[in-house]
Order: sequence, then C-alpha cells, then structure tokens
Amino acid sequence: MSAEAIPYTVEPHPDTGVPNPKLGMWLFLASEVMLFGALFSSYILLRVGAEKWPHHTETGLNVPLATINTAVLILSSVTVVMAWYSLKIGDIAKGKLYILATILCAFGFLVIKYFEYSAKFEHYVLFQADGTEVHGHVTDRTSEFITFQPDAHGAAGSPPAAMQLPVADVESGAIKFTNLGPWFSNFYAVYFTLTGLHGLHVVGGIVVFVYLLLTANSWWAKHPEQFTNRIECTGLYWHFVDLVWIFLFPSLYLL
Amino acid sequence: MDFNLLYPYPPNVSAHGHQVDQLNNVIHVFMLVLFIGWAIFFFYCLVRFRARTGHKSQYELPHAKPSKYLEGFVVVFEAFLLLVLSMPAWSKVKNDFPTPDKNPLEVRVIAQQFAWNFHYAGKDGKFGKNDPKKGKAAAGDPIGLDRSGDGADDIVSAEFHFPVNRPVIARLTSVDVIHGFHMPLMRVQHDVMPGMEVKIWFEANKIPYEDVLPQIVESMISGNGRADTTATGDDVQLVAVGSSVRPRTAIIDPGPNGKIDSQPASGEEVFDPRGKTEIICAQLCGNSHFKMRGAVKIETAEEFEKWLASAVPEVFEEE
Amino acid sequence: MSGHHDHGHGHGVPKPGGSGLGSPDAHHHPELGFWRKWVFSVDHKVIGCQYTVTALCFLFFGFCLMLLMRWQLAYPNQPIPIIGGLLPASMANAGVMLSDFYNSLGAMHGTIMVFLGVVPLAVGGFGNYVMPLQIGAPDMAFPRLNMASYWVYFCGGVVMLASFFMPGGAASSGWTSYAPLSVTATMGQTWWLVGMIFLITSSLLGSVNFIVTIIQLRVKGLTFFRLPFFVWAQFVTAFLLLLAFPPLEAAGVLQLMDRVAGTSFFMPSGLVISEVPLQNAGGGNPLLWQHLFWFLAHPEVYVLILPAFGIVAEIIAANTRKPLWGYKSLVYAVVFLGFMSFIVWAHHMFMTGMGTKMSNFFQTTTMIISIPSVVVLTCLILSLWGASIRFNVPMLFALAFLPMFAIGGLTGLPLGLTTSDVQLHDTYYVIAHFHYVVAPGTIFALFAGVYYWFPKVTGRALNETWGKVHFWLSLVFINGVFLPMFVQGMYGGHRRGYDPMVYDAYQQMPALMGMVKGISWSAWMLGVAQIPFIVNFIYTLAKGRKTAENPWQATTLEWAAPTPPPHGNFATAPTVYRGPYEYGVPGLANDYQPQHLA
Amino acid sequence: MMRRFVTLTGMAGAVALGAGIALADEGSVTGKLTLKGGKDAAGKRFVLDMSANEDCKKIHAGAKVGSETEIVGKEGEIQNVLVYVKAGLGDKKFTPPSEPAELDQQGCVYVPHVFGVMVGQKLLIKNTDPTLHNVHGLPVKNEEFNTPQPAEGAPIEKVFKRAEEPFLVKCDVHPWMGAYCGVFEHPYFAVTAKDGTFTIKGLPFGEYTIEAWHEVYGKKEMKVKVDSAAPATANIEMEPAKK
Repeated sequence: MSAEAIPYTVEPHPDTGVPNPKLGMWLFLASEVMLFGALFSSYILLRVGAEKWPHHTETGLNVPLATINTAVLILSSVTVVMAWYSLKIGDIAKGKLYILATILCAFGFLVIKYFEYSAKFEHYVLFQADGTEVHGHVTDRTSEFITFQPDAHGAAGSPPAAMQLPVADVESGAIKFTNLGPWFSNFYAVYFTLTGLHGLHVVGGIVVFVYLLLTANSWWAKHPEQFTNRIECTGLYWHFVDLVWIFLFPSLYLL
Repeated sequence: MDFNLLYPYPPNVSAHGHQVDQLNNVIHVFMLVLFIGWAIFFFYCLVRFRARTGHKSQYELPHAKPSKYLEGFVVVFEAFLLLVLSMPAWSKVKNDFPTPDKNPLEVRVIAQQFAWNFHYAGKDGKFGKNDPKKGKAAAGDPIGLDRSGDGADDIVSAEFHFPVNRPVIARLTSVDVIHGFHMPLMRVQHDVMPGMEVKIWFEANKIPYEDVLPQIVESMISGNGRADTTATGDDVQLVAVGSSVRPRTAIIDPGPNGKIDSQPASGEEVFDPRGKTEIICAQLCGNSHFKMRGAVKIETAEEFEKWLASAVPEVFEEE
Repeated sequence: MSGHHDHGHGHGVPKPGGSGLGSPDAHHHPELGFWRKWVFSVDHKVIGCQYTVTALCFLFFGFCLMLLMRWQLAYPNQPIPIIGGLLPASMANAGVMLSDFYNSLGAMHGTIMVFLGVVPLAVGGFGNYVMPLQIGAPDMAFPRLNMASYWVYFCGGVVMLASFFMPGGAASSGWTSYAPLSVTATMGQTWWLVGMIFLITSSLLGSVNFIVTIIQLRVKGLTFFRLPFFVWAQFVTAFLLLLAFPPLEAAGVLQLMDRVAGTSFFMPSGLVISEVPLQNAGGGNPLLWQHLFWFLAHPEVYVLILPAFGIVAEIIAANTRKPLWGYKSLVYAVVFLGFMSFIVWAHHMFMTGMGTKMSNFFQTTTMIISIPSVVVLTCLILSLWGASIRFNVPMLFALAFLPMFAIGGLTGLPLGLTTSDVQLHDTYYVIAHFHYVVAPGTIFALFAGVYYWFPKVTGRALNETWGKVHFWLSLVFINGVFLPMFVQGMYGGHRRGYDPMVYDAYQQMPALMGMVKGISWSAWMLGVAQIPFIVNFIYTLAKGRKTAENPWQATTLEWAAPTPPPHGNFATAPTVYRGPYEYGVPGLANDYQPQHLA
Repeated sequence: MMRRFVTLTGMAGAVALGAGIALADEGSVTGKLTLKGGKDAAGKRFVLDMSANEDCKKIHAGAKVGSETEIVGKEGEIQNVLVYVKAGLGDKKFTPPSEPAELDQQGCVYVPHVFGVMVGQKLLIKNTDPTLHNVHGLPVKNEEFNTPQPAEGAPIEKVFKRAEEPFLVKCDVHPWMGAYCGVFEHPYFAVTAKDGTFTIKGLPFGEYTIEAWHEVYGKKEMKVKVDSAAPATANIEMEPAKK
C-alpha cells in the first residue's frame, strides 16, 4: 500500500466537511496571518514611536500606479474564481484560459511594481550642511566623481546646475548622499520589506499557477476533481495574497 | 561574603533588598515543601506498587480529593506571592521615586562597550550636555561632555561612588548596544537600552562588608587563600592566591581599631573590601562583556563629599 | 480480520509476528530504489527515522560545544587539553579559548539544542513516526510535504554548521540574538538568520501536516477523547509551531534587512560603536526584536515540553498497567497550556523597563500558567497509585522525568515574579531552571521514547542492562551539573561570564569556584555516560535481541501494526472500540485490552 | 615621557634605513608643529581615569597618568602629530623595512600613542602589562581586527595591505587606551616629539606636499622643496578644533 491510499485527498471528510488540502491551506493561511500580523504590528509600533514619520504626500509613492495594481490583483482574484468555476462545470479549455489570465495579471502586477521600485532607487537625496535636502538624479558615475543633477524646483524653474560629488567623501560619509532605498528611512524600510515580501508571495503564486497550467491536461484526464480541488486551494492562497495587498495599499500609500 | 547554603545570597546592603530576599526565601521554602511532599508520595508509590508476583494493578481509579486540595493550595499560595509579596514591592521599587525633600543624588549612568561611565551634575546640580559622537576616552572624556556652561563643574567617573542612607536616582543610557546594570549587593538590576533613558532608584542602608569582613577572611582561609603573618597591629591579613584578577591580594581586616596598621609585603596590593561592590553587565554586549565590571564604592556622607571635591576634572602636571 | 483472533483468547505475551493487523506479506506495493526508499522517502516512518538520527547527532554536537565551554569556566584562561591545540587562531590563542569563540559556543549551543536537536527529535522524529500509527493512518496527510520539511530542516542545519567557518566565527550574540548587538555582529549572524528561516519554514510545513493528519486521518471509532495522550500533545504542539513561529520569521526577516540592506528596524538613532558613529538612518526600536522573539520563544518552551508529557504518559500508562489518572484533565491542561503560552512572553523582559501595569499582567499570567503544569504532574504521579509498576528502562527515564520536571517547573516561580527576578534574572539560576525543564526533563523523556519505541521501529530491543547503566549515570551526573547552578545563581553568578574569576562572588568564595569545577566535571562525566547508549544503539541495530510485536503489551494502535510497519502501515485500516489506556482490565486473561479489538 | 621620545625618533630612523635608499642627492625635511593660540592651551591634559580597573591602578601605584591626546607645550608646540609626504613622490615604489614597527601596552597605555607603518611592514603588538588587554583596530580600508591578549601574552603580528589615514586602535577592556596608526606606501613619515619637532630623512631631491595629521586638530598641508643636503624646514601651525 502506498501514499495514494491516503483518505480525503479529494473528497471532503464527513466530520470537517473539507478535504485535506483545503484544511491544510486554511492552516497555512492562519500562519501567514500571524506572519503579516507581526510585520504590520512592527510597522505600527515603529510609526507610533517615531519622532517624525513622512506624511503620505512626502513619501512620493506613486498612488495612481498602486491603484492600477490593486485593480489588477482584484481582477486576478476574479479570474481565479472563474477558472475554478469553469472546471466545476467541466470546461477545461476555459479553465486553462482563466488560469493563464491570472498568471498574466500577476506578471502585470510585478512589472508595475518594478517601475515603482526603480523610480525610488534612481531618486537621490543630498543632505547639505545647512540641513536642507536636494533631490535629484545621478547622471554620471566615475571612480572619482558622481555627477548629481538636482531636480527643477516647480514646473517653470530651469533645472539647477549639476554637482560633482567626490566618491571618497560619499563613501566616508563626509557627504550624506543616498537614494531612496530601504536604508533611507524606516518608512522606506517598512515599504520595501512589506511590499517585497508580498511580491515574493506573488512570485510563489505564479510558480504554482504555471505548474498547474502545464500539468493541466494530463491531470484533468486522470483526476478532474483533484485538479479542480487544487485550483480551489491555490485560489484561496491567491485571495489571501490579494487581501494582504488590500491592507498594504492604504496603510503605505494613503496614510 | 561567606558561603551559606541556607542563605545563599550576597550580603544585602540596600533598603529594599530585604523584600527581594524575603520573597525568595518564602518561595523556596514553599517549593521545598511541595517538592518533598511530592517526592515522599512518589517514592512511596514506587515501593508499594512495584510489580511483583501476586500483585495486580487495580483498574478503577482512586478518588483523589487530596489532589484537588493540593491544586487549590498552590493556587491560593501563588496568589499570595503575587499580590502580597511581589506586586507591592515591585511597584514601590518602580514607581515611588524619592521626593526632593529626601535630597536624592541624581547620577547619569552611560554604558558603552565595555565600560560604565558615571556622570555627576557637580556643584550647580545641573548636568552638562553630552554628545557620544564626540566621546573620546583616550582624551579623558569618554562621554563627549560639553564643558562649557552647566558642564563646567560636572564630574565623570569610571568608579561609581554613592553615599549610604541617601536615595540615588540613576538615569541609565547606552551609546551602543544593550547592557545590563546589575548590582547584586544592592538587589538592583535593569537593562540599559540604547536610544532611551531609563530612570531607576535605590538606596543603600549599609556599607558592604563592614560587618562581615572577618567572615570573608575566614571563608578565604577555609578556601584557597592562606593566612599571612605580615599583619601587624590588630589586623587580620590574608593573601588570596590564584585569582586571575588580583594574583596576590592582601585582604586586610583592619580589626577592632578600624584602621589598617600593617604594610603589605612587596608585590601585594592592600585591599580593604569595605564599601566595595561591583556592577555586573547582565546583558551579553560583545566579546569583552565579561570584563564590563563597574567598580562601586558605597561611602559615608563625609567620604562621599570628600570624593566629590577631589574628583573635579584633573589636569595632568608635567613632572 | 484474522489478526484479531490471536488477541481474543490471549496469551501473556503475543508471539513474534502474526498478532498485528495483517503481516508484512499482506502488502503489495512496488519495491522502491535505495534513494526513494531511504533518502527521499515519503514514508512517514523513514522520515521519522531521518529526523531522529539527524536530531540525535545535533544533540550530541550541541552537547560537545557546552563541554568545551565548561573547560574555560572551570579552568579560566588555561589552554584546553588536546583540542586547544587544534583550534585555529580565530577561536583560541595558544590553546586558550577566546571570548568571542566562547560567545559563539554559547549562542550555538542554545540554537542547536533547541531548534536542531530537541524539537526535531520530539516532533519531527517521534511525532512523525508514532502519531500516524497511533491514529491508524496509512501515512501523513501530505507525504511529499513531509519529506520537504525534513530536507528544509536539514539545509537549515547545514547552514548553521557552516556558519562556524565564517570570518569572525558563528553567531555570538546569544541564542536570543538581541539587537543592536546582533545587527552589528560578524557574518556568522547573517547565516544564523538564514538558518533560522529554513528551520522555521520546516516547522511550519510540519505543523500544517500534523494538524491535518490528526483531524482528518483518524480511523473509524477513534474519537478525540479516545486519542492517546501523545497525539493530543503533538496536536497542541503543532498549533504552537503554526502560530508562534511566523512572528519569529518576521523578526528574522527584519533583522536580516537591518544587516544586509542597512535598514534600522531595531537600531535607534545616534549609536556610536567604539567611538565610531553608525551611518544608518536610525529610529528603530531594540525592544521590538525582543517582543517578536519571545512571542515565539515562550511557546517554544511548551513545544519542547508537551511532546515529553505525551511520551511519558504513554510509557507510564503501559508500565503501571492501569489507565492514566485524569486523562481528560491532562488533555484540558495541555490545551490550556498551549493557549496561555501566547500571553506570558514578556516575563522574559521584566528588566527592560516595562511599566508596572504590564509587568503585573505578565507575572499574573505566568502564575496562572503554572497551574496546568501542576495538574499534569499531579495526574501523572497519581497514576502510580494502585499500579503494578514495571521498572524497565523506558519507565525509569519516564519516572525520572517527573521529579526533574517538578524542579524545573517550581524554580520558574521566582523567575516569574518581578521582585524575586530582580536578583535572579540572567544568572545561572535561570540556566538551571530551564535546563531542568528541557535536559533532565524533555531529553530524559526523549530517551524514554527511544527505548520504548525502538522495538517497534527495528524489531529489536535495546539491551536493558546497558540501558540501566546509561540511565543511572545520566541521572546522577545531570543533577551534578544543574543542581549547584541554583546556588551559583542566587549568589549573583552571571550566566554569560566568560571568566568567573573576574567577579567578586567567585573571588571571595572559593567554595563557589569549587562548585563551578564540580559542575564541569559532572558535565564531562555525563558525556562519558552517553557512551553505553551510543554503543547499545548501534549494536542493537545490527544484532540486537529480536522482540515480539508488542513487547510492552501496550494498547495503542502502533503496536497493532506489523513490526517494523511496512509503507502504508496497516493492511486493513483498524477500527477503534475504546479509550487508549485499557490496562489492568478485570476479567481478562491478559490484563490489557488493545484499542482495536472488539 | 623620555622613553616615549626615544622610541619615536628611533622608529623614524629605522624606517628611513629600512627603505634602503642610497645617501646620494637626497635631503631631509625637518620642522616644528605648533598650535594657533596654543600658549593658553599649554599643559591642558586630563588625567586618565583608571579607577575602574584594579590592575592598572596597581601598576601606577597611585601616580597620575595624563591623556596623550593633546600635549601642548609652553610655546604651543604639539606632540604626537603625524607628518608625512602626501604628494611629490610620483609613482615610485618602496620596499617595506624588514624590521617591524612596534606597539606596546605599558601601564595600560599604548606606546607610542601615534605612529606610522608601511604597507607590507610588520606591526608587532606587545603586552608587557600583567593584565589582559584587547587590541581592537578600527581601520576602514584594511581589515578590522579585535584580539584579546592575555597578561604578558605572546605578541600579535599585523601586516596592512592598503595605505590608510591614521585609524584608532583601542582596548576593549580599558576604554581610555587609544593609539593611532597611519599606513603609508612610502617610508617618509615621522611623529613630532615633545618639543613639536620632526624630521623626515632620506628624501630624494624634489618638490613635495607634506601633510600634518592630528587626532583633534585635523589635517594641514604645506609645500617644501628638497634640493640640498641641508634639511628643508616645514614649520606648520595647526588650527585648534572647533568646539
């Protein structure tokens, strides 16, 4: 007798009313809730304890892009449900189509996120002796000098002259010059860590969906219920990933 | 201190310490009673109910009322420990800070890897500002104290002096990692957190070892120390051997006349432990963590004032 | 069901083979190759054995680290004999252990014992092997996931070991890795964090698997209150792992960011390390790490102790030949323990300057959580009343567990009360306290389990005489190690001191220093005392005495399966008709009534 | 004090020899380092507080030990300034001297307080104290090191791979202990003596920028021309640190 003989892999257990994978997924999600719960409470604790925390207008996060991303994720949640429904009514072709759609949405989300991230990494800040900050971009980098192009103030103003920053001083910390990476402030630390971890979850989702898509035909041929069942579980996970973003979006972009 | 299994604590010289010791004693007696009770029952069962021919186990379970009583007793007693002995003492230690009329001595304790710095306000009673970034121990200024203004008369010492029978308010900060401020004889312990200042208070009601010095000498003779004959006058002297810190230390009990009459042999350090205690760093803080001991001297009001006067920032005279 | 008849008209001891539910030949499953059968197996029993062996090795390794530390403590700044010469300059200077290395040893001893030794053995090993058998399941609910969790754990272990060879050595900031020290520590700390993330992931996968298995795969008739207590213990443990570990994973990720990406989650502003100001942004909070860490690490204590309860209960029931006293109270107690363990964590942080309201809350919960422990202990001791006690090796270890755990539990009281904790916090008293819980406590229970289930796993019984030698030597020396530590701690002996002789207490009380030497020697003798076990273990595997299928005449389902159980366990799924501990049933020829017999 | 003076000049000499340069057409630079308005700062040295450590107190038997950070003389001359050739050597390569530079720990004080070594030259760190020290070097370009050294323990050997501005060497056990070590690709450096003077020997004829470095007063540079056997003079006046 071998592992296949394990009961309730597909059919629901009479007492609990769910098959093993679904119960397992719910438990896994419970632990995920604890994980993100811990991260969110850390975020709150740091924010409450901070002397100054950037107002969402100062962080320069791209709200429109994030809004689009939210829509994309919600859409993907819908397509997952559609995929599951199609399989339920026995339409594997439609089912595969919807899985593909979900994967595309997920990719779309990551691409947009990539643009958001790179915008931050290309955004440099120079802290001047008088305590003021100059925002801008790096136009050139040599072993001696970093050429720093400050942004124009207001729409009309012509861009200020570029500055030559000696690499040595920047490295030694004599000149405080950095981009908006996680190291810039605790806000960006929280932003990159939480969204990054969420991003990893999205990637995980993609991997699973691709695997399901590739094995769909053979699987469907052998155990259609099981396949439907797996889509349902993956869907649960996917809804959770979606939900996390629904929390992340306002708490990072709008508060 | 002498080694005593029935009272295994370092001598207590603090005003609140007796509550700590009392609680510890009560708990440990309670634990002992409970444990011995259990043990007796346990071994009785092992013997009486051992497997042997003609002996069968009984299927029906005993109605163990006693266990209910036992558990009840434990609950009640723990409540007693908690509400009567622990909570009041703790809230006194934590919250009832000495009022100004008690003339508390305020000291800033600034911990760093791997040293304790004690910052006294000086005559004006005002602390000067300090900037750890400017700290330079090699320049005689470990905490980066601004000597202009309030800081002018401040005293920064590596040895912690405070008078007996006067409350001390210690403001604990760390410049690098977490340290632990633990004075066993004072029954005081608190973590020292970087980036925040914690206030604690305590009061010594006696000078360490003044009364138990002979016992120290006794216990060391009984141990790896040996009595030395170089003691003169009415002193009792002992040379401790094999200490990695003080290889040959002449611990001198000044004897009834209270002053040290004898001269130590060459290569020996006269060590009168009176007033001496230590601060142990109780939180792992790096590779020399174990060496992060603070020297403490608990003194009479006069001795303390004398020290304050002598401890003003010294300037080194060329020879 | 032919198997049943053998039991019906019972003989004293069932004959080898045959008496279980079907015999091995009743199984027709494809023969697997070596790799699929022994290395990448999906059979819960093989995985259980993999866990057990790996964990036992790690336990021994972690133990050896401590033996090294004991030398420095007993003979400060003297070259370590033999080994000292072999250590590289980064660890020892002319054979004398460096303080950095000492700190690494301390941190890694803790980490390895807890996360690579005890938990994998108690849960991954025994849980994996015994639990599915006890509920009559063919395997775990997710066999592949089960295999995955072992290999993830294995990788975690490798990473941890590798960290010893990092520049600057392994993690040296204590197993608690308090920030900022850990954030500014050497490379080894990063590996420690990565290793931890592996181990946590492994535990999460495992716990999901355990819970689903216990809920879904119980055979017909095996209601929750007919479950062996061991299964209950594993059930609660799995929930603790599932819910307590994620916060530590979060904390690990944050600290990793602090170290690798230069963030400041745990780093307050304006830190100056050896007169050099740090460049990072600051604004973090070191207490955040401690809260996240202890939110896991306190439940972790119960992860360590609950499976031990389970094992001991099984063995005591079988060897007292009577039902456990207060089975239901035991179950309620562990469930309550599990729940409470989530709201006591900050009693590890009384000294961090929390307000009296908070500390009062946590010392109250701490007192409350001690009640169920008392209940468990009372139930187990009362189970001895009216028994017919067989003093075989597993029983000896199980019995020793009771007083040892009692000491460990009781000495938790003064640490759980703020006022007494002031003096005892971070002293050897703490070390002695939690070691009494996990070393002579849990580890004795684990030994008991090894001796108890070995015949089921291998079909051979460990040698009783050598087992007794192992037991008595271990019992004597382990107490020689930990009992004096209480006194040491009460005198203010600080737990992480690399050289005791720098502290007043040791200088002024030669007796205390003598105690330290005594402890070290007991520890080394304890090491010697493990040799009989190791030899016995290996010898028996090869050519030990063959045993009956149910050598202890036990009632629970694992003994109804063939020995050793084949892949898939039972030929036909058994049905359960009664509670787990029907021993000493009157009017039966043989005094016990297995669960699966009508 | 006297002892320290000897070690310093001795070392500078050793280095010059070590560089093994012929004595033809080469001169030297000598000069005096003073502090602007140094007269008022004269003799303002704090006493090192060793009260926390029994051993160190014992070694000095009650005698006071002054900080060596700012040693300013009556005329404002300053000791412990590291003077070195900053530019003018082109891309000449120099072989490090065979004999090691030494850093000793005497009476819980680093001797010397400021010194230089060449890239590839051995640095021998000794402990002649009857107590445990912990040598903790904080270089930026080279590898950080942190080694405990037991009482009268075996010397520690260090070799630096990259040139680097003076960095702090501290003792984790005795916080007041600090020394500064500069690492150079050439042998042309010296530390000012008690009278504020220094001499850099064996410089080939040419124009050089020499720089003076002090742990508190910072850096100051100056141009000198070496074109005769007579030593070129470089008297540098440093600015007091801004408070």
